[in-house]
Amino acid sequence: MSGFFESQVMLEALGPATLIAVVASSMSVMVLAHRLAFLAVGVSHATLAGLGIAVVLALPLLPTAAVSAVVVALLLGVISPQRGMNEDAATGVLFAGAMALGIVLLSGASKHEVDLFGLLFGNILMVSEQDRFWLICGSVPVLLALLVAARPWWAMAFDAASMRAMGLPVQAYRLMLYAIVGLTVVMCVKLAGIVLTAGMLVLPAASAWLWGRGLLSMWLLSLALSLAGTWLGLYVSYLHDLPSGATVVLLLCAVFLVSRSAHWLLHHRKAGQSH
Amino acid sequence: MSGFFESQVMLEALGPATLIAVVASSMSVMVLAHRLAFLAVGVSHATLAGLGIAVVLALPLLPTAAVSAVVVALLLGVISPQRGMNEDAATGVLFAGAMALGIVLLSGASKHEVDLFGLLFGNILMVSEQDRFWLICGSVPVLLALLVAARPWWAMAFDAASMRAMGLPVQAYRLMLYAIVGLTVVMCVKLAGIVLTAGMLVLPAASAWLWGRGLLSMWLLSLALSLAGTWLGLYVSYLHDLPSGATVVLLLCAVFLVSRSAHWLLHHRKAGQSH
Amino acid sequence: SAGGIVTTLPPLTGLVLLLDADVDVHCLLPPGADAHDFQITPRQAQLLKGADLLIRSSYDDRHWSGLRSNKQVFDLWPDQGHAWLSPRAVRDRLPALAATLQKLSPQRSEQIAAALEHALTSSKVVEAAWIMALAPLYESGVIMQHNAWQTTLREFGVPVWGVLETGHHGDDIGPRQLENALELMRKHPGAVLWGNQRHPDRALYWLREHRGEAEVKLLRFDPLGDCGMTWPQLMQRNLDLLAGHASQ
Amino acid sequence: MAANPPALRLNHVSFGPADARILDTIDLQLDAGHFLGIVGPNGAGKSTLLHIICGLLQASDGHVDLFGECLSRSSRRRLLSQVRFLPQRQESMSSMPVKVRNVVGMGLDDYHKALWFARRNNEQIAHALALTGMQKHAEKDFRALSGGQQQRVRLARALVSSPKILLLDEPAAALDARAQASLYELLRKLCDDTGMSVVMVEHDIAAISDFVNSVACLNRKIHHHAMRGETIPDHVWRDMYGEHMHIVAHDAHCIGCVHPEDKP
Amino acid sequence: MAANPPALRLNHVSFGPADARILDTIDLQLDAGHFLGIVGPNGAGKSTLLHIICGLLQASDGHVDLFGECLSRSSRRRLLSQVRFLPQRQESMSSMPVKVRNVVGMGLDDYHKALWFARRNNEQIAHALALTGMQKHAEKDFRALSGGQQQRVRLARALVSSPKILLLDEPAAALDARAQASLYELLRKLCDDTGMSVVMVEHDIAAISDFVNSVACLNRKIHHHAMRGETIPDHVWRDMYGEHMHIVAHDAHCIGCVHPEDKP
Ligand SMILES: Nc1ncnc2c1ncn2[C@@H]1O[C@H](COP(=O)(O)OP(=O)(O)OP(=O)(O)O)[C@@H](O)[C@H]1O
Ligand SMILES: Nc1ncnc2c1ncn2[C@@H]1O[C@H](COP(=O)(O)OP(=O)(O)OP(=O)(O)O)[C@@H](O)[C@H]1O
Ligand SMILES: [Mg+2]
Ligand SMILES: [Mg+2]
Ligand SMILES: [Zn+2]
Repeated sequence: MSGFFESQVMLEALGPATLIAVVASSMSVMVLAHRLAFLAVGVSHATLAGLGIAVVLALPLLPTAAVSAVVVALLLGVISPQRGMNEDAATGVLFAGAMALGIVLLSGASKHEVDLFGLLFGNILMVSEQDRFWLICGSVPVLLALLVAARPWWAMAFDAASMRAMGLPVQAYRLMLYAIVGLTVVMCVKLAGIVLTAGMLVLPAASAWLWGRGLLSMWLLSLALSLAGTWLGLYVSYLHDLPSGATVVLLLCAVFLVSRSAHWLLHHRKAGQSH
Repeated sequence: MSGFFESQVMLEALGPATLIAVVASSMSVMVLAHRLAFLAVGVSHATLAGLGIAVVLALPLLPTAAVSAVVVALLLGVISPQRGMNEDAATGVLFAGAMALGIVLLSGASKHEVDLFGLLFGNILMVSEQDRFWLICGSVPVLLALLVAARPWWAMAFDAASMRAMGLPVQAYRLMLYAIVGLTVVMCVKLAGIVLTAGMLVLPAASAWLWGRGLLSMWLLSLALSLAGTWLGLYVSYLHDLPSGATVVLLLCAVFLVSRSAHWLLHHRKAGQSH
Repeated sequence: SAGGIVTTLPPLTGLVLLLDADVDVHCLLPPGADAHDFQITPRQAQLLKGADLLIRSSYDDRHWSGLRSNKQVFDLWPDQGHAWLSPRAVRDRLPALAATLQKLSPQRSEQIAAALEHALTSSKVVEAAWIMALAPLYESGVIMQHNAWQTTLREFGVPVWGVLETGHHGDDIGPRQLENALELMRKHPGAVLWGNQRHPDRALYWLREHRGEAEVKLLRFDPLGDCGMTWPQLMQRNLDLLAGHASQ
Repeated sequence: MAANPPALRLNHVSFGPADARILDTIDLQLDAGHFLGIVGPNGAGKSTLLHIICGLLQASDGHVDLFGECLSRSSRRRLLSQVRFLPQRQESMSSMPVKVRNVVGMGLDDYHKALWFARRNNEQIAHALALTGMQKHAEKDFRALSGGQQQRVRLARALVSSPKILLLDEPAAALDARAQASLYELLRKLCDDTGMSVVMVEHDIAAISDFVNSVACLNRKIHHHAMRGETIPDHVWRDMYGEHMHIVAHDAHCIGCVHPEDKP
Repeated sequence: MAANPPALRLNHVSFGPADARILDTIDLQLDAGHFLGIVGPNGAGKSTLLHIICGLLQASDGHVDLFGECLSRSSRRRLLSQVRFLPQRQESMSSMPVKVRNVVGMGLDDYHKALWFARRNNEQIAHALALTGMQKHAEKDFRALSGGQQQRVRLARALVSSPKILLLDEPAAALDARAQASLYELLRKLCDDTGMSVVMVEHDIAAISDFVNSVACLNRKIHHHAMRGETIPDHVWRDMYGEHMHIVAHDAHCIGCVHPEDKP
């Protein structure tokens, strides 16, 4: 393995990357079922606005960004079910607003202390002890929420109106889902950066989508594919000395493509036989 | 007007900004109707991948980015109607893939000539003669396509299956729409940057959405609101010396909020009266 | 890995090489890359982890996250940006750097001490060359987009009429700033537009496009150089750039 | 609370702005085991009424009692867990991969509990599928079913938890002739055997009249409430589908449009 | 080309994999002015058949002729402009603001032309709305209509351009009793007066038998094609809804499941 397992750097990165992969792939099933890919992108970009606010008001940077991401996600949960506005447009509006606000706020401030590119592109290789701690703190509620609400979330994605008619607190579940997605996004941003977060939150379930037959099989499959992609990505990034976050996402893309083509081939062969 | 109309900088920016506002707001109606806000965001980010490819293969930067944006848009048009993949997820996958590819490619290359920040944040104030030329070249096909295909696009957004059953080439119209959105995105990116493009392509129609009663009224209204927002934004940016692109988008956000609240008030008052 | 010295930016490597040509020194920022969108790769992270000494200039690289986990860190300029471009600042910090290097490799202590002497004199030579080369600019002054060279030029007494980017680079420059720059350029018709090669000097190009009748020169320098270039070489390269443009 | 409160009671329920009511002071009572059919022209407010009963819409006036208790924010969850609703059309066809078995399972009360609570209710699910004749499709992907088959699966989902009140909005719309008849029979049987109450919106009064206990003629208000066997007077039909149509057909905000009640 | 080719002709049309046909060698011919009803159990392939006729699905075998010409990629646009299709359900409820009038206008051939070509066809639109009794709602927002009202508007859209072939998939599903009857009457009248041909899928054979020219009993293949007045033999019903249901109900890929045709 050309020294991969001797490399202390990679071994240290393995833990957080695996944790992120587990959390993100678990949530990715919900993200795909509820069509929240754009929400994830919007929320990840909204951390920029949070950063701007933090700089202007001299608040601590990362907590403010995290809180702002969750707040933006909740805001979308509140406004999007309203009549006359589809979620896509609502997310676009918030996305644009948050970015513009972030840029205007940051333009007025001295930005020497802001790790803008660290935020944009993330860095999975330099995780501090503190990051590790926050990561674990973040994944506990996410995984807990998944255990508690995975089935209602799944059922809601299928047919929310019927669930509401059954007396279930659909809106509360939805807000919880959005907040948890926001939290997951913050964790991913810490490691993969704003621009790669969407990949971690979409690709695993997208690869599993065609093969899954239900919630559990989908979940397990996307977990497995995500872990495979992440570990392989780290390895390739070590082998060819490429930026790790982007390589992991590229490998997840490759997994997605392989899964799609395999399905297509199988489907095609079957259809071909029948003629 | 505190020198706004004496300022050479602002007067020069007025023309391109107005052109962009016209083109973007016209397309924004279609973007909202077809739920392409995420596509616009995805395509704008995909220019980064185009840039990466251009740098690695030593191609001219901007044309490659433009072509790659249109290609990505078309790719989404081809893959998204397929079974088992909703558009949101498909866009998320392409978004993630493009970003990861762009970053990996750019990381290995010498980036002397890549204006990454210009691409990310744009600058509406510093438009060269050449930019101006390309802008006009870009808006002609967009406006022409709108004149030709606005009604089929609108009808498709409402009910594509029936249109296909009428024998209309729905898929061709869809690809055309995606390509034109891609082109509009490239134009917006040139002036407003990747991160603000979504605002120009979503906010005008989102503001007009609740008031419109059909294609034409929606179109005219979003045109008017977009022009108002753009001009006011330029003025405010001059007044307070703020980054112009972001200020314009912020003003468009303000227009959106005002429009929403006005609608809500009117609606609420009406509902209130009736009790 | 085998230890050695890791620097964040190429000019810091140049300073180390000036004092100790035999030392094992690696630079994190790859040649040609922009310090602002630096992303560490696995091998670099490994180098950093195993390094005996990290040399940085935290005013310029403080936004690089995760640089803390090292055995020893020597921070050359915690409160001055692009300070290696100023011969005076270099002269001020070279002895401390030499002391650190001596501690790291005591066996070469004497060589380093000798090199320090030599370096200090060569910095004076460089300074003199710059004063000569900058002579035509004392009248006309400069307008720059990024503030890399601001301190240095001020030290040499070259008037800096305007710096377009106040903070970090990548600012979406506000309209007034741009307008002021336009006015400055008209007020100081001979002013040189002072740019950087690894920096999108878009505002400068725009200014040049709006020069009107006036004769305006746009010069682009290289404040970072490449890894392996010693500090005098870096300064000479920029002198060449200045001379090359001047002779055009 | 009375010893035997009615399963459902609507008290002066109105909906819509006061000058253009979609529903106007509806009073209705349903005992356990009662099978109520609702007929009325398009746009009469039938779907709206069902939405109000199951709390998807909030009545502008009046209130809904379920099992003798007022339906409110706090009682909502408890009361509605006994109620199942089959909407006129599914809001958006989701492209999620779900097995038919799991779709039916979503109707169970404890499906929505945390993962470690979930029990297996395979018999219940199989039973519900058998009721609607879909047991053979249990392992299929829901997306691969035809319109009528999907409707039957949704019906099974509504039945799986043996609700006390079942609200059906044109359930037979996509069903074939045979399935329609057996659906009505099934509902009748469940009402008799388990004391379930059913409110069903259906256009074809002839088809349902053999099975229901009563039929309510709704068009903005309840024009008539006929018990089984009773014939509905002609003037009711005229009122509902005839002249009155013009009122319904009017724009709700049109000025100068008089309601028939305002006429002397 | 014959002097008077049939409006529609299906030649050995099959659909689905060879070992699990959804449609099996369907032959069908429809003359101008013919009103064909299709009945069959859920999952019989009725919607699939309509989709094949209007080119939304591609037959696995056989081909479709419209007006004597084969429906192909190149003839598609020309031929289908004379055909209108009303699907079983609208794919996704769009939240776009569209006036009812404009929804109907989308059925016109020249609606989809460039903006500078567009003529005003207000009379045509008003006429189509009047046919389905929705003329009063012309200026309303489509989203504010009830399920049945929306269905009527879509019907008007299908009728507005006076198509030569009309394909209707359970058009009466959401309509009230009165509107159902008048829909069938209207279709009969249009067939007689304008020579339009209609293919309508409907479950309630009793309701349509007075209006149609013929009824086809479909379940994977056409079991019977009865002219008006002719009674459908009992064994056809048994075949369609009875034993045969088990075949349809089977998973298409199940092993060991024999087709009744394979039996001796
Ligand atoms: N998307 C799909 N993928 C796979 N199989 C499908 C799909 N859609 C329908 N089928 C199958 O094709 C068969 C026929 O479906 P179709 O929708 O044509 O039935 P139908 O006659 O219209 O029934 P209904 O009366 O319920 O509308 C069914 O057995 C169904 O399972
Ligand atoms: N979202 C809405 N906004 C405004 N008005 C609405 C909305 N939905 C329904 N309406 C109006 O409320 C009235 C009743 O609608 P409802 O859906 O309850 O009718 P219905 O009796 O179920 O008719 P159908 O038989 O067609 O299903 C209609 O006149 C309709 O125009
Ligand atoms: Mg209804
Ligand atoms: Mg069907
Ligand atoms: Zn800089």
